[in-house]
Amino acid sequence: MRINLKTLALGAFAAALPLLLPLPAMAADASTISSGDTAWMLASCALVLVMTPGLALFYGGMVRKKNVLSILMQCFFIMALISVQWILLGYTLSFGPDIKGIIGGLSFLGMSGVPVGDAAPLATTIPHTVFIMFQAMFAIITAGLITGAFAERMKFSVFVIFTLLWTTLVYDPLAHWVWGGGFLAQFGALDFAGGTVVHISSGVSGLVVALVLGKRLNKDREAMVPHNLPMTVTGAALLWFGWFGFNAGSALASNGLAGMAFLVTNTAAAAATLSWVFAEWLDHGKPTIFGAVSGAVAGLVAITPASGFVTPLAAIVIGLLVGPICYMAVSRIKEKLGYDDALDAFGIHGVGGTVGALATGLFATVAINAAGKDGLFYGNPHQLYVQFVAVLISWIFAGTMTFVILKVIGLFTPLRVSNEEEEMGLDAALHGEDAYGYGDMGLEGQGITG
Amino acid sequence: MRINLKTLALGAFAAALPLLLPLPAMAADASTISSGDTAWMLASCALVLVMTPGLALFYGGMVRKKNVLSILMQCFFIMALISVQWILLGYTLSFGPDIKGIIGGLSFLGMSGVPVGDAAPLATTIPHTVFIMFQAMFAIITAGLITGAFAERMKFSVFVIFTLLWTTLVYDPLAHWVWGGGFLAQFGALDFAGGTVVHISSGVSGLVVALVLGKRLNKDREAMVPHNLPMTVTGAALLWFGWFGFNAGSALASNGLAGMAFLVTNTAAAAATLSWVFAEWLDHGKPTIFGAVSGAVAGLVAITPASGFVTPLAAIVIGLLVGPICYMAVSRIKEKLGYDDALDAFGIHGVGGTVGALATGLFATVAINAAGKDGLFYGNPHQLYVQFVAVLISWIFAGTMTFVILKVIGLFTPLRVSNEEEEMGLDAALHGEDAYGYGDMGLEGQGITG
Amino acid sequence: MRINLKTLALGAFAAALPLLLPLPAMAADASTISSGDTAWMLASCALVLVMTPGLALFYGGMVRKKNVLSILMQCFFIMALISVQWILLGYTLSFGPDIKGIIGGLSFLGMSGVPVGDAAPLATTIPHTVFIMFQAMFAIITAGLITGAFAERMKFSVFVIFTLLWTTLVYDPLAHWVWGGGFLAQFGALDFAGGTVVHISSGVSGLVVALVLGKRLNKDREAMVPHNLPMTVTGAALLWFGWFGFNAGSALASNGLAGMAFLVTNTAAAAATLSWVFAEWLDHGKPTIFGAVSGAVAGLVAITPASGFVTPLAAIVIGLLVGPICYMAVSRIKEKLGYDDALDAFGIHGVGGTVGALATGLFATVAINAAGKDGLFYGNPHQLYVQFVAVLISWIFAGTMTFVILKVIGLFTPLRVSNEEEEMGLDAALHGEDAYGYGDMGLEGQGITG
Amino acid sequence: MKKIEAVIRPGKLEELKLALNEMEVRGMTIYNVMGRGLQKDVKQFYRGQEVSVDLFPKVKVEIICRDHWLERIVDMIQKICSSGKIGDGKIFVYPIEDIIRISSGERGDAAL
Amino acid sequence: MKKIEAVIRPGKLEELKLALNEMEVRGMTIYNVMGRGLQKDVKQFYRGQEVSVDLFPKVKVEIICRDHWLERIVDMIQKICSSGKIGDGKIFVYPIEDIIRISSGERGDAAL
Amino acid sequence: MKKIEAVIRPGKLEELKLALNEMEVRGMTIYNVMGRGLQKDVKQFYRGQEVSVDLFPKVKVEIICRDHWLERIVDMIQKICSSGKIGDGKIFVYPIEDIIRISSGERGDAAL
Ligand SMILES: Nc1ncnc2c1ncn2[C@@H]1O[C@H](COP(=O)(O)OP(=O)(O)O)[C@@H](O)[C@H]1O
Ligand SMILES: Nc1ncnc2c1ncn2[C@@H]1O[C@H](COP(=O)(O)OP(=O)(O)O)[C@@H](O)[C@H]1O
Ligand SMILES: Nc1ncnc2c1ncn2[C@@H]1O[C@H](COP(=O)(O)OP(=O)(O)O)[C@@H](O)[C@H]1O
Repeated sequence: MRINLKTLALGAFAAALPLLLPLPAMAADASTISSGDTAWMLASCALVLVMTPGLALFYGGMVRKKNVLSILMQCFFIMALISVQWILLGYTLSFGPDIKGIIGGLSFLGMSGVPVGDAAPLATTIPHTVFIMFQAMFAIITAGLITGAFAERMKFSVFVIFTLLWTTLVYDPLAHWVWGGGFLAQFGALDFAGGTVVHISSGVSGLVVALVLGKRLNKDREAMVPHNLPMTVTGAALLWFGWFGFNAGSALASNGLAGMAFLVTNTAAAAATLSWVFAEWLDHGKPTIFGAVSGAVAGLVAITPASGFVTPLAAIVIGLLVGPICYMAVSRIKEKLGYDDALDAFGIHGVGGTVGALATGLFATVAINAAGKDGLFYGNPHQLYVQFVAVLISWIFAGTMTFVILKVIGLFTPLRVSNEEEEMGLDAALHGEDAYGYGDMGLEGQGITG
Repeated sequence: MRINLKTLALGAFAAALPLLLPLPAMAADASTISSGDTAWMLASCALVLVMTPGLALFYGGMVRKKNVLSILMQCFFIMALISVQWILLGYTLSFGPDIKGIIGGLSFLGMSGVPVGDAAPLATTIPHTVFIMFQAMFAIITAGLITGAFAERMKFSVFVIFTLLWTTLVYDPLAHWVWGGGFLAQFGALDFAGGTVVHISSGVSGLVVALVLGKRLNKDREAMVPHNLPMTVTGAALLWFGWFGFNAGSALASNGLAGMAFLVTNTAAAAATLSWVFAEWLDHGKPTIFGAVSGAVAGLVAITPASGFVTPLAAIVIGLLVGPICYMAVSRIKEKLGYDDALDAFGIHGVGGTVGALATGLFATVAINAAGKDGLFYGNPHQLYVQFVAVLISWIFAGTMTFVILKVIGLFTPLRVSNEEEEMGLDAALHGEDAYGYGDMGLEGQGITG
Repeated sequence: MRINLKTLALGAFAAALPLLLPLPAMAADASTISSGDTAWMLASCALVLVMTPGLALFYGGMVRKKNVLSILMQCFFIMALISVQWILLGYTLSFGPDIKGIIGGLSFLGMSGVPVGDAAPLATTIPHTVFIMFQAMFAIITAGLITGAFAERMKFSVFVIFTLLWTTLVYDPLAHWVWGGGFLAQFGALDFAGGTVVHISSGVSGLVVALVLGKRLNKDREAMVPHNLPMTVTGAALLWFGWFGFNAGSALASNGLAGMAFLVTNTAAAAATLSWVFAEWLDHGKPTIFGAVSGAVAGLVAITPASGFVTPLAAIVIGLLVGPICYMAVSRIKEKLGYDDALDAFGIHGVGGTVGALATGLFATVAINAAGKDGLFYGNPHQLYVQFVAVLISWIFAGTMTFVILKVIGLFTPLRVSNEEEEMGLDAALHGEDAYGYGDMGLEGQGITG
Repeated sequence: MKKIEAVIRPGKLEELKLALNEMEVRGMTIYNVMGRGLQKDVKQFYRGQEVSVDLFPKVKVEIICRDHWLERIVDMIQKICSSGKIGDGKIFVYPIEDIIRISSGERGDAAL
Repeated sequence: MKKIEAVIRPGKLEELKLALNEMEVRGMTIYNVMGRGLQKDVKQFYRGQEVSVDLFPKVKVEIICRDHWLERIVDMIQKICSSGKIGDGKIFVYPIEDIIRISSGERGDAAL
Repeated sequence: MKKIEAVIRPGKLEELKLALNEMEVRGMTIYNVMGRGLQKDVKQFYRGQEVSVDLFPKVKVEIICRDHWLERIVDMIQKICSSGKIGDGKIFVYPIEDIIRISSGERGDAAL
């Protein structure tokens, strides 16, 4: 069966070969390109790329020693898989010429019709190639976020197929709807950097996967605590760092709006860190670093859709709100409902993204972004309604599609590893490797003979 | 008592709420803004931000296993606490309209009067928001540097209050004096990127805290060696990386001066790495990686005030000098005087910053920066005198203020953890967490039951 | 003897002092400088700098616990050593006025004749200082790559001398030939970002060092497995991240070409990750993270010379090819030939660089870069011949020079550590340090008494 | 008094702790070990290089108990930790001559 | 000859080493263990999830000594490592049949 | 039955495993320890602060065997692990009263 799936996967790339024929037309340098805007966007591409390894460390530190490599592998593999999918198919589905508001046309299939010098159709001051890269990084990190929900128990081959299908069938359309001129954009939904497209979609999908897969072995008997919190903190730092490219880069230019997006992003992350830490401090008496980094990420998630539309003080409020809300979600609600969202992909991205998307409907103001809208607090209740609808659609679409995809894959193979493999740990069982030298005993030559 | 302090801290943020009312005026895009300069400054903001996690790893690797999280927590929490303080109060105190050369006025309180499109009053080619962010990162890292001195023994609640007071009462005024048009600027002191404001202030304050707190338990009996040097090296690398934004970003533009600042920064770090390593190699016979990274940081510290004023060859000399000087400070003088500057915040930042500030008075030349001054070696001995005075004032101001702040806090609560807590380790005692799974035994489920 | 070598090394720096006299001429701001291009190049300098610590972690995770610091030390020390060498001598040898196509003249010796405001002779839209920095980072990482071949057994003092001589006698001339207007440039060889100069030169030299030094102790009896794969993955992530500066920065501008270079770089890394993983999956049945990161680096290496000349689809093909080829090289050929290229500097950089340099002769097209050439697939077989010759020359030059340098050093001192030192581990034996607290036992105070 | 040394699968530790708790057996000392025996080797791969692992992570549980407790504890360990598969581990029983409780100086049975 | 196994608080190790040194007792083998006993659980929190820790880091010190040294060493360990609080640890004494010094092949007392 | 505890240099483990394998001795339990004895201190330096290390990493190999195997195993350990230099380690032999194989419940010699 595994072979079978491998063949499937390999097929996907074989499919690319015919595409090798078409060639980009001769370059025609578009005079509209600004070297300053391009410089910031190039830097932003790099910053967003590094978020995925950041996520890998953030998640990797949270799992048990025996599964850390499986986490790193999933995140790293996504960087590879989605980068190629994006070039060949994904980009054009998301940003090709709009077809009935539903999906993009195939004019950029396999990067055909992307001459080197052209400006991006949707951002005329930067090269098309840079816009493609920037968007590719979003598709990558989004797929990565989901992995936190099914950590420590999914088969690798299933993960590969799932990720490929999910990005193609869930992310690409959603990105088109919101950013590619699709119907949600036309409907007036505000999502500056991906509250719905990135965080709600991944968080809700993660919840569905967690429910379909079921709990990890012994989850109820054993406390499964992070095996390496410094690793998690390092990852969170890279996320915070890269998020500046994510949000401020979404201005698609090097200007005041980018500056303001940068400012509110940092502010919301900070406020949420404080509010999460104080919340747990008051709740159980200890301020934790795990809480601090979780709060920071929650704040970054919540400000993402709002980052180009709100004021610094609004960012503080959003941050102060989302911290305790996500803390409750992961410490209380999860317990209650009893699903095993292993690393809280839903608890932080699903919940935080929803908070942010709705908050955008409250705090958005044209004083910050003339191209934006006013929110409820600026006399436009309608925007809150619009945001609500957009959130609802994202929830339903991501949830159902994910469920369907899993069920289909389930027809071919079990989704979970065997109990023996789970007991042994995914690193040794699936990848034939150990993270820290065999059993971390550090015995000379790691107690292994060639 | 702790509750009491928590309430205090919480109060500080409650105080922010009224500020929620004022709203930035309508944006008016300043035609002076350069997208190129803005691009480099946005990148620089991200680079300087990442220095603080870098510092967290740099310091975190140096402590014992049982205290690594307390270090990471302090650095990470500072990112949150000072980011918010800066938005609400700090920025306007430092860079608001000058009041008698002493402090900035409140016109930017809570980011009021910061329209999205405006250029920065003090850097007219970049957006005001970007300037605010850039300066915020400096306030953050400076507070972070001090923590190295009181590592492994300070109460977390005390740390929170201390940091908030220190930044407001020490950093903000000092930044105004030197960069905000305060009296030291008027007096002609040269400090390109923060020799006095950042390094002397934090280093000297660290020394005072170390003296007030006293030594760590068993310091005299046990050697306390780094628990994870690769972590320290990783942190040093992030510091070196981020320091380019710190120094070259201080040109506040993307031009030849930024390029030269970048060049001398890298050169001084390199030269100091070599000189520290060769110094210890000749001294005790072993070239160490711990020495190499310490030398690099010492070099980066020393070049900071000089980075926009000196030539590459001068940078080599500064680097070659500061390495052995700091090596002596941490390996000999500390022993002699017997204070427990745990991670050498004073030994490297206090000493190195002083060396750099004075060296600026020797090597500065208008050939590099027409807006600067000539130093002693270029026929202007007066500049050395000016630098000396600036250093002296920074030492005295930071030292006394820190002492006062600690004594005041001491009236409400003990500054140190109990011996039991110190013995147990701050991670478990204060934060209720373990860095590497319980006791790093990696027992399945980490030997913990829910 | 060691002292003797130290003196030698120290001498090298003493030699610099006379250079302290000459002073850069008065700055004359060149009107050609673009703040946008400069912004991206400043960012690129930082990105390429961070590749070396990335390499340190990448390599450091692969060795045994007792040698990790020796790896970190070598990489970090190179950052220092080569930065200084570059300022004083290296840059002018590589990029000084061409002398008979062989070497650069001494006009930039010790940064003389580099006024702060000048534009770079070879890149008139950015400051000279920025160009110097950018090129310095290349010299650093190249020297770093070699260390993977002689890991875990070379004397540190020998390493210092070897690195200094190798960079001066091998890298500097080669850089001049290809990028400094030397004979290979005149001959028409295409190398956008360093397939020959960086990867072939370091890889082949590494192979020679490995052969001269011989195998590690017990290599045949014990399997020497990575002691910390998450560290290796973190390093690989930093390499991928920094490589954007390496390749896209090699456009020396912030434009469409940089964007395309960025795009193909990411694409090739992704494709090679996939092809390596699928290759091993089919070969031995397990997809590994170690394979994934190795594939990514192989892809980055292969696209380096091609990155400014080929299309995204060509990048996919190059990536799909290089993965399995390098996998075979490290898993089969190395076994067969039996040399101990400890961390596969040759297997990945030598082999991958050769694949990339030749592939450039196949896939290059003026549609991407008008300043480039067409390759075989675009009707110009001659270019493949040119590439082949350039590869051949790089192999022979790097190989012989390295051999000679080692033999000369061998006249003064043994190149390898003693068996006792190797058994004990280089960290304790050469550097007098332990990476994870003594023996990673984490005993309170690490079982050490002052 | 006897010393019981049980080498078990790491995954069984929590269950065993709970079970012994119910018997009021709390005192124990635990550490990670690597074990070798009849359990057959596992293959790992590093850059295609095959390495066969013959040491498996186990947990050693040491319990010092009064003689008449011995059988009950041994039975419980076996009951909890036995999966019937090779690699479950072994229990070793040793004689012990004396025990001192450091905090109080009590000796022998009293020290437990 | 006897084998002394002392389970102590990690913080006491250095002091104990110094004290034994002064008695000319140098030989010892040490490793980290996790201990469980009367010492009461400690609470930890991960994302608000409470976990109660019932295994505490201890250090085990093994000293093989001649019979007539036994009491002196035991007394010293107790003297140094006792804080009077629960969790100080225990000392176990076992019989040992033979010792071989690998480097020289000496056996019995001579091997120490 | 006997229990053999050998404290050896980490670098010798692989060779020892191979040698014992050829004698059909497969069962063993291994862990890292830190050892102290006649081996003389080593100096380390952290920011110029000298620390002298008196604990060296060793590996402890535990083998439970039938009485008549004792000498053969001890000899082999000594043969393989002896370099003649101080620090090679020691072999300790202890009595053992019983063995239970968890998976099958077999006791005594049968459990090996
Ligand atoms: N002769 C022995 N001496 C010491 N430890 C042993 C011995 N035999 C087995 N062990 C330990 O018991 C564990 C399980 O033994 P093994 O033979 O693999 O399975 P089983 O317990 O079913 O016999 C081994 O991993 C090892 O730690
Ligand atoms: N019955 C036992 N068997 C093995 N080890 C024990 C036993 N009882 C206690 N220990 C060890 O001694 C340590 C201290 O025991 P504890 O009961 O917590 O305090 P005290 O030493 O004051 O009695 C424990 O952590 C454990 O490692
Ligand atoms: N009296 C002892 N009790 C326990 N372990 C010991 C004793 N003496 C030595 N050892 C162990 O044996 C190891 C080697 O002993 P050492 O005296 O250093 O060299 P040698 O084996 O040549 O005598 C030590 O590191 C320690 O682990």
